[in-house]
Amino acid sequence: MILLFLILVPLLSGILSFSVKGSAAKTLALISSMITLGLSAYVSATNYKEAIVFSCEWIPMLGTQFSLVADGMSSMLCLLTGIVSLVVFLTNLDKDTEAPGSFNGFMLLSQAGLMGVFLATDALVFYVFWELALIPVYFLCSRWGGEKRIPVTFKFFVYTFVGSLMLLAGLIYLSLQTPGTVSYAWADIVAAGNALPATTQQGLFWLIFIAFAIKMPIFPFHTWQPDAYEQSPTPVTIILSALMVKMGLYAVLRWLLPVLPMGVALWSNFVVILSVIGIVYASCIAIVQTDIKRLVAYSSIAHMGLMSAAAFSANAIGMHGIMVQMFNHGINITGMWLIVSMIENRWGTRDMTKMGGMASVAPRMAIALVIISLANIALPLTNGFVGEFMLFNGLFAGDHSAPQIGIMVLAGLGIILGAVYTLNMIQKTAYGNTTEMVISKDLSVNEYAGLAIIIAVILYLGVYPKPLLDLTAGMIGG
Amino acid sequence: MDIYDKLFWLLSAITVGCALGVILSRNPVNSVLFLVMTFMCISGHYILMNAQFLWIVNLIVYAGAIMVLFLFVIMLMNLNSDVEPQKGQLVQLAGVISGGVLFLVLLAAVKTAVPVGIDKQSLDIGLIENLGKTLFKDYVLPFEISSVLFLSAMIGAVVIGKKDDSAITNETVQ
Amino acid sequence: MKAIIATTVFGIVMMFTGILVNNKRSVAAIAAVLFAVLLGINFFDLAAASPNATDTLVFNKMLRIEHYSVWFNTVMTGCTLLYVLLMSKEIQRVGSHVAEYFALIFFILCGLYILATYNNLLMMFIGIEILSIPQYVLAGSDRKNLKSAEASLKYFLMGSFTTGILLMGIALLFGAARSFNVMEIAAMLHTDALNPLALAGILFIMLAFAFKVSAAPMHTWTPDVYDGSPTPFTAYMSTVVKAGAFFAFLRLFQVSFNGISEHWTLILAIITAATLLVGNVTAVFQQSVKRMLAYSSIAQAGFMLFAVLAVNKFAWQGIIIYAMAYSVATIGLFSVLVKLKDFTYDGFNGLARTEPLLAFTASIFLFSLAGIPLTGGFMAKYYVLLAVVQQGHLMWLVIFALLMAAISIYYYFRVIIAMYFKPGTPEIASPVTAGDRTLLIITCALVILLGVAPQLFLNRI
Amino acid sequence: MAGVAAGKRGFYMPVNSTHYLFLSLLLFSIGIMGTLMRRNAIIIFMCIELMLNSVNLLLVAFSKIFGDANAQLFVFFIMVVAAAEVAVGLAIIVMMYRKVHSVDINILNRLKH
Amino acid sequence: MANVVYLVPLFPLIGFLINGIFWKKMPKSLGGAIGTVAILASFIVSLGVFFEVKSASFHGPLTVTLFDFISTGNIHIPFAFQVDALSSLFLLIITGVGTLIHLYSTSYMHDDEGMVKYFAYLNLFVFSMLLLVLGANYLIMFIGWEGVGLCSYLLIGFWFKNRDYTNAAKKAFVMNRIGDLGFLVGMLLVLFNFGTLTYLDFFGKLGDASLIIPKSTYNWIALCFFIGATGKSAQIPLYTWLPDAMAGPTPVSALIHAATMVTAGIYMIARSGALYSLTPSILHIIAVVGLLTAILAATIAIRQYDIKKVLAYSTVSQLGFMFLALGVGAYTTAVFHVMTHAFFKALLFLGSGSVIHAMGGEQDIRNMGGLGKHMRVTQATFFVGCLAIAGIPGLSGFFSKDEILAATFAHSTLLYALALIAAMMTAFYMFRLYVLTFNGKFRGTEEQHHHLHESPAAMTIPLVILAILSIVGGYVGLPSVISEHNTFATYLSPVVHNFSHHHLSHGTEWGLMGLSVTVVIIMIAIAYAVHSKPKFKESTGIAKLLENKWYMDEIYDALIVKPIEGISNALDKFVDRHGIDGIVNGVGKTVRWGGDRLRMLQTGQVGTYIFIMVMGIVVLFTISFFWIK
Repeated sequence: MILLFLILVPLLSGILSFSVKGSAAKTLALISSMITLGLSAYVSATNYKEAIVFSCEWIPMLGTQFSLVADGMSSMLCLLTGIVSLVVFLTNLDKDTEAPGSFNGFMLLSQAGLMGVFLATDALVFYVFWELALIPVYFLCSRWGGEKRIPVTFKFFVYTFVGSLMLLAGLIYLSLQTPGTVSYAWADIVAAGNALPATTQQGLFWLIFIAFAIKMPIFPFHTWQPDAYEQSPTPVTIILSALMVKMGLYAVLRWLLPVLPMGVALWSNFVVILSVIGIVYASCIAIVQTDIKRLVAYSSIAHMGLMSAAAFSANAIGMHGIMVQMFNHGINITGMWLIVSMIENRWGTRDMTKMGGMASVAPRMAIALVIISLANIALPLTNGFVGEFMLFNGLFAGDHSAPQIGIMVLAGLGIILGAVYTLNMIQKTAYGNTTEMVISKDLSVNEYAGLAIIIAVILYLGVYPKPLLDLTAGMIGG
Repeated sequence: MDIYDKLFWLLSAITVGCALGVILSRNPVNSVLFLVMTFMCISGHYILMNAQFLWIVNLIVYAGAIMVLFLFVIMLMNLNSDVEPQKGQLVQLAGVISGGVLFLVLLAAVKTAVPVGIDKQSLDIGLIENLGKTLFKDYVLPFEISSVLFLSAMIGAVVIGKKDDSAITNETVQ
Repeated sequence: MKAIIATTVFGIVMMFTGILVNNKRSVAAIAAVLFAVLLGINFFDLAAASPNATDTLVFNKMLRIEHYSVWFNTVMTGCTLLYVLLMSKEIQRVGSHVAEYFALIFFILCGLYILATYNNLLMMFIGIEILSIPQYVLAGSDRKNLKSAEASLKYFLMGSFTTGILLMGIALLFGAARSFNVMEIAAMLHTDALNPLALAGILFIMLAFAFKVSAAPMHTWTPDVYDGSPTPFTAYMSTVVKAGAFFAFLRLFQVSFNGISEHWTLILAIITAATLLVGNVTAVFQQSVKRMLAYSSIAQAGFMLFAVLAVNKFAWQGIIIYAMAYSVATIGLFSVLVKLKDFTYDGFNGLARTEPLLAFTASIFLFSLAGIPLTGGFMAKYYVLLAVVQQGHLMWLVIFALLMAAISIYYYFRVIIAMYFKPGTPEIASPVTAGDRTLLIITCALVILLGVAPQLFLNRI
Repeated sequence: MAGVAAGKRGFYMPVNSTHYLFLSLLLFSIGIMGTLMRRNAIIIFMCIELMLNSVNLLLVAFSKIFGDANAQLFVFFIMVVAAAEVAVGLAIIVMMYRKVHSVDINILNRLKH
Repeated sequence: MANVVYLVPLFPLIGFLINGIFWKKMPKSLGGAIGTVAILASFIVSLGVFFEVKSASFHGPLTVTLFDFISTGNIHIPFAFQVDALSSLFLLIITGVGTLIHLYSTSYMHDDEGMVKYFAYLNLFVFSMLLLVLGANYLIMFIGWEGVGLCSYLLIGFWFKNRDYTNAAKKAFVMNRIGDLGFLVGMLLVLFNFGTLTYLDFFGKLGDASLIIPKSTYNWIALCFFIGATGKSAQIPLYTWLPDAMAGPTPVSALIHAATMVTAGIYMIARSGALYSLTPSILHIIAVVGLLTAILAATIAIRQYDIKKVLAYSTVSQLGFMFLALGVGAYTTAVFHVMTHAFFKALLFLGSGSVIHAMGGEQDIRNMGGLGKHMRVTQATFFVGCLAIAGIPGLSGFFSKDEILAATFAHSTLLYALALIAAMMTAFYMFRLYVLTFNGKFRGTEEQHHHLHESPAAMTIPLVILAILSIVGGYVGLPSVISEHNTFATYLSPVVHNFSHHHLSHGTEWGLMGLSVTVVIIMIAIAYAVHSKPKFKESTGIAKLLENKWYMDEIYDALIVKPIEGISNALDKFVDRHGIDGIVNGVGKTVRWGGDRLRMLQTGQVGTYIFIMVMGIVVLFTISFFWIK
């Protein structure tokens, strides 16, 4: 039942929020997200050894059940969703959002969708939530976004929608292959997928993979992302980059790798190559960005590239690393976007060449920026390091043939280039002489609180990652 | 080749000739007359096949009533060859070619059709009495339902045909 | 069977009402009541037919009343009732012959009932004609408008042409199968030695149906006729009527040609692909929402063809649920459309601010048409996809269809973009009353209910 | 051929079904050609009637070959429907003529794209 | 005492946290005091640890595990410290020199508004450095390794308003990162092949025949670690960041860029001695790289005019010597040089800081001269430092450097000859620096001249202490010709010992010593002669080349930085926006275009429509009857 509440609380409060005006809507969202965080924390704390299950009838004749399972990975991601949502609503408290009721309503609805995606253990339920998380984001970006919001959001929506439709086709096919009649239960889908011949698995692999690849996004399916991030309002960007892209990775781990082992085995090298190319490619592009949002967007692509590369390297430590890194990257990128939005607010521009001197005028912000950036480039004793170390472990654990070494070198280049663009950003925004600011004030109380949560998590998990590792340890066989 | 064969070929030739006349003659009135001729030839075929009822009906309903209706309408509109617009040569050629190709394709498609056998020979199936019995016994439902069709047609004539005084506009007042 | 008689009688009643009652509103009210009664009668029929009951053959095997057809009739009558309620005011504004319009709608329903239950090609033919002739009339019913007349004439000419095609198909088929009885035909046709006459006949019939359901290459009339016809009748023609044709299509191909599906599946698949392509791609460029909906109806027809392609049990349920979801959403959308003066996309600009309810319900209908989950449209699409995926060998078509569905997002969402994200004040043609709102909410609820709890219907079909 | 046997008892089936099939298809094609070639709505309609008649001919031929009355009844119903169609069709054409004083289908192009 | 070794890094951490959190409100002097006391406390604990390790009762390395850091599958990496001779020695160097430099900084940085922040960074640095040397496995070392890089970055860019300084900071960090990647890869290779990162386990498994690990893997691991070391310890090709790092406050240069951080590479290789002993080819590479660095940096130092740059290149050069020592297998000697170098180089940097302080920020030695008259203590201590680094007998540098030269001679005569040249250059440029700075006439402005003064006690006391250490520091490791009992080597022997097959006779050793002392004294004399009456003119030819550091920065810029920027720009502008996104948008455009074309079919003409239908019928019939079969 508690799992159902995880979805229902944001869903109902989201619907309610549409009819609430002004600051009451903000309070409602905050309270709702606190409750959700509490629930997800409870779920995470209680299911160390045994997964929590919820199930009820939905459309029995289509073989689908409304069943939710919170195992380590799911509850970890729910926890992430909870934290990120709370921080987003917290930092958004003093922002002037047009029609906050609708805004928060959509935000909460997308949160509900995300929870559903992470918890669903029935393929059709999963698909429904997968789409459902997207629609509110579409409205959020289109209504509250930047100048070019409508075409950009539209492209993003259509792009991801194409992917999801492919996914649907794949899932339908799989559901028909299940033993007995049609079934969408995870276990049945896995059994059906495993039983298929290799050629069929390959076809299905591409159908399903493209959906996830677009969502993550993996090079070269990424071009919707920088534009979408650039044009979205910050809270939405956070939802997109911290949570939505995790949907893709989560889906790979849950609905692709176990389901089509032969298809994956045949194509994993290809995907790994794509991913590492993506790392270097996105990092290079990030280096020359002057728009701070685009920079962070490309950095996110690079990070996701590393995660997907590790995901397809089929290695237990790598898998564990991905789960850790999903959480960590979610936290870090949230912090990153928060800072970026504060910078944008204060300087009134996203052009980094027109910024500077934050360390003098807003030192707290600068400190937060530095800490979060360092977590972003995986400096030890920040949470980013633990995950990336394990990811690299996963990548390096294969054979050491020449192509494999090439992959490692490329992935490694990402570390160096990552430092370059991140430090560039710090230098251009925080250092140098003060340039003109629109609002010259350091962090406000709620921003401070939001960033404090982020930084606390960054440092805590950087020094003592054991809780996170333990939570997800059950997910890797043996 | 006996008389029936000869009649068949003769009728067929006239039928096709008249049909071509329908589509080729410039004057609509001629077209109508050619069509009446075509129908009559087809009726001739019906006689050859001993379909007496249809022979009569075809003559009365088609060649008689319907075609006269057409003729009336054409006369009413005062259409003659002078005002009859013609399509461009190219379009007409395209029409002929595509029609011809269609015919060839159909011909090629069904030319291998196995001649269907005959297991019972009833010579008088086409007589009015036999058909009438079947019609009112087995086909009573379609017969009745056809009335709905005519009701619709009647309403249609009312809705469409009734003189309407309001001015014709080109706006979208849908 | 009762429903067929009732709808005929009601049609005649409406004709007399036209003579006796002068007030348009009273006529409309009587019609609404009669439609409600008709729905009741359908339910009565439905109660008699259970999934396990054997089929009833009546009138020298002219009709075969079975479970699916009764369900289909009921659902379509329900949609018609919804349509009449939502569009009543608009129908009254079309012209002076309001009673006749309703009578024609009753007759169309009669044709639809026949098409849902025919067991003989003759009945199918007559049913199609009963379905079509009132449409020719309705298309031309707006006497003030030249476009309406043009639509009517175009529809009529092409429709008659197709009648010729259909009849040639039936004749050729008869030459091979020696029967007009649908079930006997099935027994006469064999995959191994298929008479070319039969194949030619099937192709002709298929193409004729393609015309009726506006599938490529026989779709060309659709945009013009839908665009030119009075909007309320477009709404009906593009939904219930089309669904009726589809059901007849499915029925014939499921019952008669099921055994020889390998001979025609590929052709139908090509038709499906072409329909999806033409419908979706052409809709992208439209400026008028009404015309866009015409193309969208071509595109949706492509999806409904999936049900025909899939020769299995899912197909029956699929076509019913698709017809329902599609009809309800489209009728709803048209009922929003008719409230506006300007049918172009720009006419929708800013609707969300002035009429939030209209905008919201329109969005839900558009979601449904686009196939977003938790709307009826998703379940419908899902169902027909399921049906065809189960066939196994048409995955390429499924993927193609899904890509096309993605394109459909473009033109459906343009309306949403106009309503929600563009500034402007739309001109409202007729005031939105509380009744309208209630009906829209009910329609909307129906769309969502169909998407969230489809088993309420599926369990019974 | 079967026709020879029948001939002794009176009416005789000339040639065979294939001939009627071909004749019917030819008439059908001529009808289609006509619809493609002409601009006059009435002539087009007439060509369509020609198509219907070709079908009738074919059905009667089949009826004769199979000794099956159903086909002839089908023809009867085709005629019934055709009559109804003509009623509506001519009404529409007349309505059109009243509005634009022409029955040229080429001027019907307000609706396009 | 060794059991509570975690106190050593804990104190600086506490200092960092206090200063870091309250940096805005804390009074400057309190911040300085907290920082200094924290390190002093560490130093005291370190002393305790050192003596415990030194005592006979100490058996083998002691591991202090704090908690489980990364634990997944069968990999367990604890957060653990290892106390042994090597780490305890480094503890002493770090905290000892660290305390002095903190003390010095309290005065040096007193006028800077960011002083508390400065001490926070400095404490964080010491904490990281202590983690580096204390870690019981490579991962903990790596944490410190990257941590010191970070602090170095923060401190180089301490005056963040200056773009050049922050550029230098960025350069340092990125260069370090390149090396760090090598370290990381090496670590991953170890983990993959041996399943552990803990030193004791790893070294224990090194010779294990049951593990089927090819020889090449050892080489790769060793090479990767060495790449890490070249980054941190500024060796070719990753040395260019160190001279630029002089942008930071001078005490930082003394602590980080001379005494401690840059020696991390030597520590790491010495720590992994057991591994390197198995990979002679890599050791050879190390020796060559070290020697080349020593020579290259020395040549550049000869023609530099910035007082700190000279010292910086000298540091690079000295680090090269240390790597040379490592390369020839003289691990202990390398560590010995680390220690002596820490003393005299910290001394020299602090001395230069004192000079800069007196000159009001001026760093160009062309504008100095004759400062000895005004700042006696600085002059004297600086002179001691110069003597020590030049290798004058009796001072610490002599013993350590001579040991390196001897070990090199034993290895290869050619290397020895080159090393000797480097040593000669060292003597020359150091005394060039000394003479130009302290002797002769003052060449600066009148205002500067007026301002000249000796630095306060807080600065001079560390100078004096370091000078003393620079003199006596060498006596713990007397060469075998003088004393058979090398205290230093004995102390380190449980962990590190020299790995050399050649033993020199006493006669040879004496000869080598004599030779090196002779040439060094000659070079000093030349330096005095050339620079007592300096004339500065536009340099030409090779001198210009040297003055411009062999144009190394420009070469790197042209070969690496510019191409990457160019490629990135091309990727951004052309590939991403027009290429990939172009394709994506192109699909949309194609659909729209297709829509426009298909729309044209809809002519509104019934004739066309029927024509389309007929063609459709023809096509479908053709497909159905003549194509499928």
